Amino acid sequence: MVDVLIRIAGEAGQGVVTAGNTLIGGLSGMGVHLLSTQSYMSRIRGGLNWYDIRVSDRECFAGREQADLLVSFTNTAREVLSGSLIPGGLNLHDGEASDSANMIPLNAAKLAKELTGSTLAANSVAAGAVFSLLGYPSDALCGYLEKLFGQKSRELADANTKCARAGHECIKKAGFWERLHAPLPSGSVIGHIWSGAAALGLGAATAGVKFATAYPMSPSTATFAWLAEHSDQYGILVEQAEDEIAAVNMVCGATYAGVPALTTTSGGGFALMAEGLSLAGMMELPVVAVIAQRPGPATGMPTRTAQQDLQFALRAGHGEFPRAIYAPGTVQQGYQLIRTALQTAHWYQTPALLLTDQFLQDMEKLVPVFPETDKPIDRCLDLDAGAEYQRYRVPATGGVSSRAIPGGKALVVVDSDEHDTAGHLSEDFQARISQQDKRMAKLAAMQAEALPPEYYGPDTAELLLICWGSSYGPVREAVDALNTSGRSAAMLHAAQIWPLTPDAWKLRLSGRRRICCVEGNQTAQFAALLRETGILAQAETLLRYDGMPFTGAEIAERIGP
Amino acid sequence: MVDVLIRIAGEAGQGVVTAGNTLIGGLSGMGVHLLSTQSYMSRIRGGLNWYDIRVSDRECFAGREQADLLVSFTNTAREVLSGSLIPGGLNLHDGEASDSANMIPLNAAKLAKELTGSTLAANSVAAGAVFSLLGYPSDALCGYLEKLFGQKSRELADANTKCARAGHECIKKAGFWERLHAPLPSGSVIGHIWSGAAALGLGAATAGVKFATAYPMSPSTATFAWLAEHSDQYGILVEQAEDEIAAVNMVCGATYAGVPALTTTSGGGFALMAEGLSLAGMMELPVVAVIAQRPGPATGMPTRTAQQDLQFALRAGHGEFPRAIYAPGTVQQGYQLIRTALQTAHWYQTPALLLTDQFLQDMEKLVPVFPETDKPIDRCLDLDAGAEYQRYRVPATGGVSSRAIPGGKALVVVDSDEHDTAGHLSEDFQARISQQDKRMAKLAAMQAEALPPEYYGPDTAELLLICWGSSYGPVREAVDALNTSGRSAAMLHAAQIWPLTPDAWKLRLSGRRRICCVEGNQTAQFAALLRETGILAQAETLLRYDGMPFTGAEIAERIGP
Amino acid sequence: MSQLLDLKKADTIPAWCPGCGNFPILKAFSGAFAESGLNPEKTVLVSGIGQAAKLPHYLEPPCNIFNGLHGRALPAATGIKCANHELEVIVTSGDGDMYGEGGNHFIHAIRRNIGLKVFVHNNQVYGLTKGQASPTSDEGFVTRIQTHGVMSTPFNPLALAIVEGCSMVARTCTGDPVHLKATMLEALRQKEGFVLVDILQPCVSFNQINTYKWYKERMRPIPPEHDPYDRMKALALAFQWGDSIPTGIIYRSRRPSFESRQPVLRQGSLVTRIKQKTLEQHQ
Amino acid sequence: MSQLLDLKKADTIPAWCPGCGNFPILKAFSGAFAESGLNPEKTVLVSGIGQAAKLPHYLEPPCNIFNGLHGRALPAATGIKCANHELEVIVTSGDGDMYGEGGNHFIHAIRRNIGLKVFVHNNQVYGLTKGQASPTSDEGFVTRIQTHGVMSTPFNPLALAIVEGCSMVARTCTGDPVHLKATMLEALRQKEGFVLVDILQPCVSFNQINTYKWYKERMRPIPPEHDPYDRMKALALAFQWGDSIPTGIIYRSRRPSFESRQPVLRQGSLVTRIKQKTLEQHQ
Ligand SMILES: Cc1ncc(C[n+]2csc(CCOP(=O)(O)OP(=O)(O)O)c2C)c(N)n1
Ligand SMILES: Cc1ncc(C[n+]2csc(CCOP(=O)(O)OP(=O)(O)O)c2C)c(N)n1
Ligand code: SF4
Ligand code: SF4
Ligand SMILES: [Mg+2]
Ligand SMILES: [Mg+2]
Repeated sequence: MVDVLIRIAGEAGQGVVTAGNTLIGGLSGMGVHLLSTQSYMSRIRGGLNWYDIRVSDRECFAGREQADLLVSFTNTAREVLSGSLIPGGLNLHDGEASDSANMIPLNAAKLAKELTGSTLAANSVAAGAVFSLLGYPSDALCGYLEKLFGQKSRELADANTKCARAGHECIKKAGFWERLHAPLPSGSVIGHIWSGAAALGLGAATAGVKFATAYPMSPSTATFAWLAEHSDQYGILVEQAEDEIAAVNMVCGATYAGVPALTTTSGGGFALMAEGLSLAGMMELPVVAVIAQRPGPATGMPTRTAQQDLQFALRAGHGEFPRAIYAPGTVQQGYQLIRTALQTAHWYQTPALLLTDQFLQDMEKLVPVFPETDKPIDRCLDLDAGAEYQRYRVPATGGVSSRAIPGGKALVVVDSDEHDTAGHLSEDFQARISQQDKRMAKLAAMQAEALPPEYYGPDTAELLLICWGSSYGPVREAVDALNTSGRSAAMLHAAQIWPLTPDAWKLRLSGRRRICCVEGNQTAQFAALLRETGILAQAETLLRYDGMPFTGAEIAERIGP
Repeated sequence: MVDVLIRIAGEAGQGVVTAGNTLIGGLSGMGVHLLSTQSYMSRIRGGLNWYDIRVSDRECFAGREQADLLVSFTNTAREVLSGSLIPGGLNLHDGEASDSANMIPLNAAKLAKELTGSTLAANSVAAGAVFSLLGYPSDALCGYLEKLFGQKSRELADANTKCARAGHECIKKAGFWERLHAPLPSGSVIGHIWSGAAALGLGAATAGVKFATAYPMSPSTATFAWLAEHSDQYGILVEQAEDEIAAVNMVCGATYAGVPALTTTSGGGFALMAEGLSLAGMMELPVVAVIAQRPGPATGMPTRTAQQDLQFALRAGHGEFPRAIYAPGTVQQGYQLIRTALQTAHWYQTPALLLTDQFLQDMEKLVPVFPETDKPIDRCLDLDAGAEYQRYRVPATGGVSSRAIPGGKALVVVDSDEHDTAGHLSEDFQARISQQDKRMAKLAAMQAEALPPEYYGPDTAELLLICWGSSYGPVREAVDALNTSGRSAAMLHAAQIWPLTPDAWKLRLSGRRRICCVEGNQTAQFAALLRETGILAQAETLLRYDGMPFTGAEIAERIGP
Repeated sequence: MSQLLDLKKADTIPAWCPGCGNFPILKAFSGAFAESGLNPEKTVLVSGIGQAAKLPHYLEPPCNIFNGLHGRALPAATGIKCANHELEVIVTSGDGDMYGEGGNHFIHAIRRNIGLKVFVHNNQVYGLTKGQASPTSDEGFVTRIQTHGVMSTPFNPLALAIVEGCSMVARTCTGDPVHLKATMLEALRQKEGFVLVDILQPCVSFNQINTYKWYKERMRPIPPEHDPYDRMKALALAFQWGDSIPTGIIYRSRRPSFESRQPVLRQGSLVTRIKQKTLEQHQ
Repeated sequence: MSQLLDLKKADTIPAWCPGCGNFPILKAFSGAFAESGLNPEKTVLVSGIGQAAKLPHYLEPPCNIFNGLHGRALPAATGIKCANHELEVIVTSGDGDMYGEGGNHFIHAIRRNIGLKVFVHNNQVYGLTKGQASPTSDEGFVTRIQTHGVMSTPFNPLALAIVEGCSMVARTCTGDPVHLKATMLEALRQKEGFVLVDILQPCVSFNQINTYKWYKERMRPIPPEHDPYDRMKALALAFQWGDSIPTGIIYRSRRPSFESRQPVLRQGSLVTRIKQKTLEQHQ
């Protein structure tokens, strides 16, 4: 496997992400596998942020700790991060030369200024330089820049391609051509760069979401912003709520009125939505919330990653009602599962949650075109209901009543109090029992349809690594690393957290020598759920909760011999 | 066992509870065991409410379904509830005589008016009548009325004793003297009538709570009101918050400043407190919340009872932090456990929750004087800390740092962000790990000190009924009933829900033929927790979720042969 | 499970106390609604939790109802209006519901000037939870919680709504059924934006201060020469409380509504813009 | 676990952008604090979350700090003041923190007129979350979320505070450091009740409309003849926005504070009234 990691690092506000985007955009035409991840502090200027790009001849699923190339915009970046280079790794440094052997000075801004009279295209200089280090011709990069800037202005496009070529040349001239062992371009790796956050937005938009409301909160805001930016294109009304309570209650109102809707938040904001979630359970509304996790408790580490809100998502809200919880492991799963969440919520008229996190939100990947573009979900409505309509008629089985929306012949009455079949508040004990039974009956049907865990690795692997959500990538890469080094390992990944499918799980658990739950939290929350559901009584755990994501190498190493 | 149940029933606003209080107050001097429970609708006038009093020669722990005597204030009360009389049960009806053999007409208001010129003392007429039916002389009742009204006005006292005697006489004359088989008075049963709600208030007040804030919500309001009514006596500042979010954050502020404080709410209000709870976890503040459960989801059944918020209380709040959860089973345990909750919160500087419910809040019982009156808890403060003080210094073991409060030499810095030992926000990974480890380290110590389950019944009982919180009473009575009928049953009750003490639990579980979890919810939430903690892999469940509490007879019957 | 009691017989409707000010409100509302010509099928009544919030269940003719969480009527109503702005969305709420628990939504829904008709049954007390002070309780009002009387300044919903440029702000009182109905009708006829009608409503069970008599003696219909578009004059009226309480339409603004400004709503309501695959229910 | 990176070197303090309006505020506040003679040991700085809310960590001399949840500075500060009203409790917050997420507490804390000094760094934008509109953003303000520009009426914190009888209401601006410091000092010296100082603060990263220049050109110190006890006149000033923005002390009321009215606080602060068993730490 040929696999190069390029780490672009500097202060917040220096354009680290823009530089990264330029580079990955240019690389996206090279026919190589690409994946990027981000690390940044909770500040708008200063600090130390970095943007990692993996360039590989095989599909990548996670970040790596060690870089092949550090592109440093500041001395601090160089000082803090050069220790994370692989032995012999290079440092393309924005500044003067030093005596360090691995350091390649590049004054991109100066070069850009000289060439174009402005520093605006400095990123293209840097991207060109990296292309040269990778031993790639600059054509693909220039083509990308042409496309990116060509629509806006000819001069801009020309300036950028010129700068890219100059950066490319300058490194070549300095004798660093192909100093990184890069994968060979291949015609079969094509697609677009999508972040986890954007994939959720696209999935929601194509599923037919027409109303989105949220209160900004990292790391969920990127999804909300994606929806705002595409609101005209998809006809979505995007409204910033005054707080998270408003957001979830607005979604309740919108779904009642028949519009697929969702909200996005992080753990702290979701905490404020717990009552509204319970309302959706009681009223049987298809409410969907995206929870982008970050380390808690409280404000915690706003720009870091975690998998700490599984148990909270599972129990949030008073009283008992069914819910579905999804946790995508990859960018593509994000697209798929937000759609599945919306569909499940509508089929079963009950809330569905999607757990993502900073790691997956910011992860970008070269992915093929998403398959189901433009097929909206089925709202499962009864648009012909008449005057005799009752919202909560109890069906013979399954608990799902036919759902009408206001505006037609049927009057639609929904209540947060316990209610009768017509939806009117009732203190009747019989009504209570039959409505509560009806609501909970949906869970069995949801379970029958739930996604089984994904198995990756040799069927008879001795070591089984269990994981959920965004740990997919690191665990999958750990499995590959372990098997490459002669071990016998496999991954079992939960993309659906609730309800679980015990039979499908148990099938995969028997006969293992070692089972280990890998989770981005301190209390092994998914392992607890496996115990509670009788799926797995005991397992090792491998946990991380410093705010950084796992890497495959880290897991492989910590698994030990 | 001699055991009479008197059910006083009528519309909201008719004074059902006042009548019940008068009667139980009078009976409290008789030297018999007393327990009352309440059932009421979510309305201020009309509907059908009732107040049950058990009069017994043995201590009672729960209500009963069937009444020996129905005191009906309206025809609806008579019609709906006479079916719940035991065979041969009596109906003292406020109205004209009917042809029904068991009906004793009593026009209490008319009699009161004739005797005193006003209907104000009608309840005393009724109480006198019931005393007569029980075959009790009217002296104890008159003594009680004398004490109750004597301080306010002589006339009032005289009018009431006069009416009580008249009611007593009138029933005697009509030939109903001692028609109920009542327990013999005994000198050893003495004490005061306390409700679960009031016992929590008293426990908190004597523990040294000086600040209480809440947003009204049934069935928690009675505790909050008790604190308000006794605020001058105990020097408590009682402030109604604008919402539950404000309440929990005010408690955070007050405890930071060194004052033991609490809030009271129900499930829906607690849902709004989840974020604040997480704040208390992060800041390490001794925040205490009383959660008085009622059936959910959402508004649900505001005046009914439930045990549905255990799992929610256990996971509420994003991120991971330690908490203690208590669930008293009796009025006395309420007094004790709110004190324990406050003490634990202060020892470990972390939130503690207390789960009660409508059943226990409204339950009244004749209990001996509370033992620890006036001993405040230890706030565990370091009042001598100096300028070098750091709020979150990491101790060698146990995770508890010394706690200073603002106002002294030490500056006290607390932060909802992850922070360093000084309390300042920090993005440092080392700080994150050491502070998160420090916080969670408290859980082990809390577990070592946690309350073991209470066992009741023969040591070798074949059938073990597991329960928690307010199901204590019904389950205990079921155990007695089962053992009386020749079965071999015992109860294992959790007054502390979290952390659990697995060893103590397991000790009690082995060798049983049958184990059954009895819970007031639909999903057997405590049984799930026992599975998750590895205490008990499988158990039968016996559940109720219609909004009414269990009774002992019901459980015994449902357990079957 | 043991035999469940059947409480239906006791569950009389409406669940209000005899003499409660909610009865005249219900009556006036029904009358105004009928006169307004609004179509019940195209109308949604949204409420939170409290005595006032039960009104939608009792309305004749019946409408669509969303009886949501305590304090959260406005965001739910906002969501409904966003989803389908062809619907008439009417909010009925209590003073605790709207100005206490729901205070933040009150601020921001008016800022949006979204097309909702909001009727607040302001009885200056928490009725359903048995008599605690509400944000509008007068200073000194003694309750089981406020044992030394209310100490906070009463919340002035009218002034806040005026400050924020609410489309229409009115006050009325159950003491004058004609005025009550007329004001409600005027509110229902308002074409655009947020409409606030604060209705002074006696609570016979828990508020012995602000009674029918107390309100009736103080109600002063606003003279016709008042220019409701004059913000400062409107504020001066909104501040009047005590011996004389102005009733009627206090303020109007010509601010466009939220819906009218949203580009995505120009092609029709959101709910009509969904490509529906099938109507089959999923099995 | 793999080797943790050491980010301490990169974690420079304060975490604000160069040129941010928070710097002059910090400076003015430090100056005013020193001049006020307040004792840092007896002072607690309370904040929520946002760029503004980080200020307490940077203050010299250091004070006690409670840096709580986004939007919840006021209830936390209220709890602290209730527990120990001998402490000076100062709140520093952003416009989103105080008027958005915290709006309901803003309404009700002022109603209580509890003795808090509240400084709002009003940059008319959400800074920390990268530039969404805040409740005070001007109409038309375009952001990544408000792609067609802000459509809601800007929230007017001054007017609301005046309506509710807040003890002192002021506006100042970072454009004039002398005015800024003087206003802050005046606020810190206020003896009783709730004090609101709304500080117009440029955000150089996300607000390209309301810049230093924009504010500076519009600041109009309130003339000395203004009577801050005149509510209507104060409101008229509070409504001025656009070409000229009045700065200075707009309003004052003589309402007693929350603390002064609580009977249980007459015998001293709550924290001094606790019978302490021992000081031993429980093992
Ligand atoms: C989150 C939450 N908190 C508290 C309650 C309890 N509660 C129900 S109604 C109510 C107050 C009702 O007062 P108001 O809105 O004035 O209505 P009224 O009954 O006076 O008409 C309260 C506090 C609740 N249902 N939900
Ligand atoms: C419950 C919750 N919701 C959202 C956030 C995310 N958040 C942090 S700061 C902030 C807004 C900051 O704006 P403002 O208060 O105006 O402060 P500024 O950064 O502009 O100084 C938001 C939305 C949060 N921390 N908690
Ligand atoms: S409690 Fe008051 S508001 Fe509620 S129904 Fe009774 S009188 Fe009306
Ligand atoms: S984002 Fe704005 S408010 Fe925040 S530090 Fe930067 S300039 Fe200041
Ligand atoms: Mg009210
Ligand atoms: Mg701001």
